[in-house]
Parts: sequence; C-alpha cells; structure tokens
Amino acid sequence: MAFDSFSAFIAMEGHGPYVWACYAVFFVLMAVLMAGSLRSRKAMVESCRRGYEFQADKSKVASAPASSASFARVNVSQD
Amino acid sequence: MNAETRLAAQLASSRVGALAAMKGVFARDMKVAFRQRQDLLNPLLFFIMVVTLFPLGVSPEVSFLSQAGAGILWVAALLSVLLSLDHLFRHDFDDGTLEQLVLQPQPLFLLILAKTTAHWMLTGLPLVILAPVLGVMVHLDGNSIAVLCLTLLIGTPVLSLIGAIGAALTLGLRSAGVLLSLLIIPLYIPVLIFGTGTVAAAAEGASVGAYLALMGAFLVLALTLAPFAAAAALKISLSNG
Amino acid sequence: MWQIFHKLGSPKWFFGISTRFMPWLLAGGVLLLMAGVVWGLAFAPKDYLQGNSYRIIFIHVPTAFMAQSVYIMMASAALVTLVWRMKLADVFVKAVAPVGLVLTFLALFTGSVWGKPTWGTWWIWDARLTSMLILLFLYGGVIALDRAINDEKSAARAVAVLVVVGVVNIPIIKYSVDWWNTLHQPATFKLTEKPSMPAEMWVPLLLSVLGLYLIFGWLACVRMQTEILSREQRTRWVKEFVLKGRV
Amino acid sequence: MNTPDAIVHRPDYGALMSEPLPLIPEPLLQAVNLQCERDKRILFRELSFSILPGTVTRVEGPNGSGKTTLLRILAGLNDAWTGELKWCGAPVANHREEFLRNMLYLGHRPGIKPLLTPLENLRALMAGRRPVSDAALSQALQGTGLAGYENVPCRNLSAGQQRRVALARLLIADEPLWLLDEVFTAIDANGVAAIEALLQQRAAEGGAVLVTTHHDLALPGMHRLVLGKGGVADER
Repeated sequence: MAFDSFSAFIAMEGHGPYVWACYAVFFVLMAVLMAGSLRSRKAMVESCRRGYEFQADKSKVASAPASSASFARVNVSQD
Repeated sequence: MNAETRLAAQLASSRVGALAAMKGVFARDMKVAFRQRQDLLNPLLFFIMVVTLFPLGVSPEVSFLSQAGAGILWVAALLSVLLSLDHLFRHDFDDGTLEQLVLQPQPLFLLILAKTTAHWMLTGLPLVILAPVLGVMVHLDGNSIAVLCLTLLIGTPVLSLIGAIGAALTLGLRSAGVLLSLLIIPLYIPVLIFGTGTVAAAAEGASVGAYLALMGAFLVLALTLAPFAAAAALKISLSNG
Repeated sequence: MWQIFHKLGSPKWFFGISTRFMPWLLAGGVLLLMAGVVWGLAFAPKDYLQGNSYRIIFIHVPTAFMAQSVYIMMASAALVTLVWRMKLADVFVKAVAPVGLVLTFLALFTGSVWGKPTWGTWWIWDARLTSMLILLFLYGGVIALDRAINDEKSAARAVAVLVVVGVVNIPIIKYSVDWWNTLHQPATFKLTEKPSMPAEMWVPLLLSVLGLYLIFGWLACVRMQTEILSREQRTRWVKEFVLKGRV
Repeated sequence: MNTPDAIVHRPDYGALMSEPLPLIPEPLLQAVNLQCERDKRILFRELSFSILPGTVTRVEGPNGSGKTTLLRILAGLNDAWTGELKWCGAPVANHREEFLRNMLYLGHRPGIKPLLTPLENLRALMAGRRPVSDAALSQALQGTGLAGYENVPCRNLSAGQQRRVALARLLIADEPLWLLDEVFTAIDANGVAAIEALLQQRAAEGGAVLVTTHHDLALPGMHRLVLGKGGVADER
C-alpha cells in the first residue's frame, strides 16, 4: 500500500480531485458504452422478433390482392 | 427475329489514348468554368475576406501581422479551396456527365487527375497569384512572401487532390459541404503545418530547401495515391445514386 | 486456405464463435483492468517527480494506446473490405468506430486533466495531445460519413476508403505534428516517457492495457453481432436464433 | 412512322469503320443469376438472360421494379449485385475497358452540360472514346433535328432538345451494345417514331439494344424482359 490511511488515499496529496475525476469519467463512459452496446443488441433482437411475428400474422391472413394504382380521386368532405 | 437469321455484332475497334481523354476532360472543365466567370471569382473574394478578418478581429499591429501573416494566408487559402471542392463533382453528378465520365473506356484515376488539375488551375493557382498582394497587406517581408508563394504553389495541388477524395465520398449526400469539411480538414493538417512552418523557418533565416523538398514529397504522394482513392470513392458514390 | 478465409468471413460462423467467447472476454477484461487499476491506484509507489497525479497513467495510456490500435485495426479491416469484400470486415469497421471515438475522447480527457497538476494548465498544445485531437477528428469523420449514407453496403465501402486514406495520413500527421511542436516549443516534459519505469509501475500498466484490450474485444463482438443481426435479418439462421435462441 | 424524321439518317463516317471487324455470333452480354438488393428489399433475383446481337430488348415492369437499376448494373455503374455478368463469354470485370469501349449507356440524366453548346457537349462525350471529326458531329446533330442549334448553349434549349443532343451519340455510335434508359422522355411523337426506326436499323446491322421505356414501343421481333415487383423476373 502506497498510502498511510484511507483519507490519504482519497486525497492523494492534493491530486485526488484530478485522479478521481479521470477514473470516474473513464468508468462511467465505459459503462455507458458497454450497457448501450448490450441494449442496442437486445433491441435489435426484439425488432427482428417483431418483424418475424408480423410476417407470420400476415401469412395467416389470406393473401390480399396486390394493391393496384387506380388514381381515383379522393372525396374530401367539406363541412 | 429467328435464331437462324441472327446477325453477328461488330466490336468497336478504334480507340483513343488516355492522354487525349484527359485532355478532353480538362478542356471541358475549363470551358464550363470560363462560361461562368463569376464563379471563378468567388473563392478569391472569400480568400481576401478571410484574410481581412484577422487584422479586424485580432490586431492590426505590424508585429502581430508580420508574425501571423503566413499562417493567416495559409488558413484562408485552405478554407477557400475547401469551399470550392463541393463543386468538383457535384454539377457533373447532377447533369449526368459524371456517369459518362466513369463509363469512358479509360483508366478512371487519370480522368480524375485531369479534373483535379483543372480544379487547381481554377482555384489554387489564382490564390497563389493573389498571395503576394495579401502578403504585403499583412506586412510580410519580401523573402517570406516568396517562400510563402512557393509553399502555396506546392501545397494547393495537394489540397485539391486530397479534397477530390472527400468530394467523391460525399457526392450526392445531404449537407455534403459540411461533411466534406469534417472529413478533409484533418487530412489537410500536415500540409498546413509544413506550409506555415517553412515560412517561419525562412523568417528565422534557416534554409528552406529541405522543407520544400518534403512538401514536394507530399505532392508526389498525393499525385500517386489520391486519384486512385478518389476513383474508388466515386464508383461507390455513383453506385449509391 | 480460401475456404478457411471465407468461413472466417461468414457472419453465421462469427456469430456462433463470438457468442461462445464473449463471457470469457468480458470476465477476463474486467478482472485484468480492475487488478491493474487497483494496483496502480493504491499500491504502486508515488512518482518522485509528479507525485500522485501520475496515477492517471493507468487509464490514460491504455485508452491512448487502444485509440490508436483500434484505428489501425479498422484500417486493416477496411483494406480487407475493399480488396476481398469480406462481409465481416466492414461490419467490424462500422461497429468499432464509435468505440474508438470514446477511447480517443477518454485519452484526451485524462491527458488534459493530468496536465492541470503537471503543467498548471488544462490544455497544452503538446504533440501527443494534438495528435490525439486529430485522431478524434478522424474518428468523427468516419462516423459522420457512415451516418450520412443510407445504403448499408455503400456506407461500408465509402467508410473503408476514408479509413484507409486516414491511415496513410496518420504517420504523416504524427510526424508533422512532432516537427511543429519542436518548432514552437522545445519539449521540456513528456507525459509517459520515463527514463526507467520500475516494475511496480509498468506491471499494473500492462495489466490495465490487456484488460482494456479484452473489454474492447467484447465490445466489438457485441456491436458486430448487433450489426450482423440487422443485416442478415432475412436469413434463416437469424430467424432461428431470434425465435429459438440458438445459432 | 410514315414520314421518317431526320433522325434515321445515320451520317456516313465510313472512314472510321475502315478496319475489318471480328464477327461475334454468340451472345454479347450474358447475365447469370443476377440478384440485386436495395435497402433490404430484393429488387430481382435469379435473373438470367442473354443479349444477342441483332436484337432489341425492352425491359418492362412497374415503377420501382428495378429497370433503371438493372441497366445501371449492366453498364457497370451499380455494383450492389451478386451473380455473373459475361461480356462475349468472359466475366465483364476482367475486360472492363474492352466492355466499356463496346457499350453505350444513356441514362435518365442526359449527360449534357447546360453551359456548353451541343457541339461542345458531343465533342466532350466522344473525347475519351473515339476520334470523330467535327463535321461528323454536326451531321449527327443535324440528324437529330438540331440543325442551327449547334452553337447555342444547351441551357437555352428545351428538355426535348437537350435529350436529342444526348441521342445524337446514337447516330455516330459504333458500340454494338446500347443500354438506353427512358430515352423517349420529352421527345415528341415524330422523334419517337424516328428513334424506333433507328433502333430497328441498329438491330438489323447486328447491334444489340436494351431499352426501358413507358412508351408503347412495339417493334417487330422485339424481345421483352419482364421484371416483377420485387419477385422473380422472367425472360421471354
């Protein structure tokens, strides 16, 4: 142990704020990066799952006739 | 048409050398630019205005200006080249001439080299010619002005060549201009450092031959590598559009 | 030989193998990093010149080292993308660029904070910090370009060109920044170049570098898997994985 | 098509074609199992076809079926595809320059600089391809009905006239393969008829033409390549 006491360890002879600020920012940013990466992976798996379920739903319904453009005018009611 | 009566195709036989193709590209770019002479002045005006901002914004004192002058001129030149890069491929892309350029049966990097040369003649070279006037205005001494012009002469083609890569990469993107600057400015730093450093060394009376040789090496490197990178980037951007 | 190469390039194969390795990477990385950091913070002797502020070195050097090696790794992968069009290589470049950005930022931040007790100022235009700042710009450019191009494949290839161009420039930038630095202010003090570092200092340093390397490996795997899932959504194996949870 | 427009008269540039040319009876261009994906949507897959000399092929399909993309892939402008493309039996990628020398592509965007005159534009377009005399270029421009406009900047021309400048290349083209994307856009009825005749004439000479258009193009003996909407394409 390079320090005599815990308080000396925290103070680091006056350099404590600099050292601890560095370590804090390092660990917070790394944690955010790691958690964010994990979360976006989970979100991707979820969105894939939703996509497949949506597909499965669609294939259950009798395949609707492909929509063809008619360029029919739309009636907009005016009150 | 029946298979029996099918005709045979005749393959094209005549061809054009790469040099003639480069000449064609160069001539067209020059012609287009001179049909729109007003646009040629814009980077120059920008150059002058940026230089003007420094005495106004920092200090008009002779001691400051003569020390910072080379840096000011270099930064201003760099910015005005950057400003003009967006047009390097943009108009060609919009009107379809770029497609036809890529489809020429010629090595694409040579055609890009021709285009970049034209771009330099239209933006970089005028800046070099204008530099002595502005050098006098920021109180550089005669020797420094001469060295500055030399570094600009060697350095601005490097700016155009590296810029061509960025212009090709950002072709057809939203806010391509800003993105182009983001990509390219870090790559411009060595040229800027040696451009201004050479002038500073000259002002201290050191010999500048070695520095100029180094900048020449940058130019050779950019000439040999940048057109290939720009060609690859151009194909990717066209494939996307 | 080529079969192995292509197998290595297969996203499915990578997905399976990386899933198996990831827990080990994470556990080993965290363990090593913590060991290095605790040792460095509490047990390593005080530096006779800088006092305790030098303890920042145990995260500054790993992040700075990783920031640079990540770019080199990206450039190698980018070259593979351009030459062989290996699918995994461009996935790697895309997945890893933000990690590189964060690491570069951390290196800059810790370097700058370290500067305050050492030089008495938050920022100094020292060659290392300046090179690191330029590296940050390069990472920023790569990410900006990747975000700006809609089509995934075009984005991957455009980014690959940019990264390769950048890596050609890195030695030039480094050299010119060093030269510029000597021109303007003769270097009086270097952050990490000590005449001889005692083992009690460099062993924890080595541990934290290794630890961060492993954590980077884990991060790369997680982010690459995300990217692979997004790209290969329509393949059968992804569907099977998502619905049944195995590759 | 009773009054053939000026466009059908191909200028005589016999001197340029003086050398005896190799005769290629096999397919000029062959596509095997082409697949193209765009934004995670499959435009077409398992698309195989051959382009034979002496044919006009019309690429058909609804909007968004990938007609333009297919032509750009064939021209080598788009490389987001998998499969095989063969030029005279050999992979295109290995003979890129030779392929480009023998292929003429006209896209949506005409490739005309608005600030240059038709003559200058045409000259620039030919500069990297083939030496062509100015006389032949003017004759080609006249052939497209642009006589008198040779020295007017293209921005002062109408959209149809600008398109005609691009089309003038067809009148001096010796490339056996033409890829024409929506060439009839902005062209008047007479012009369309004349171009149709030109395409047929080209096929009769042994050239191969691939064309996309929404016009009712119906040439005798015309082949059709139908692209489905995101599905499997077939060839007829």
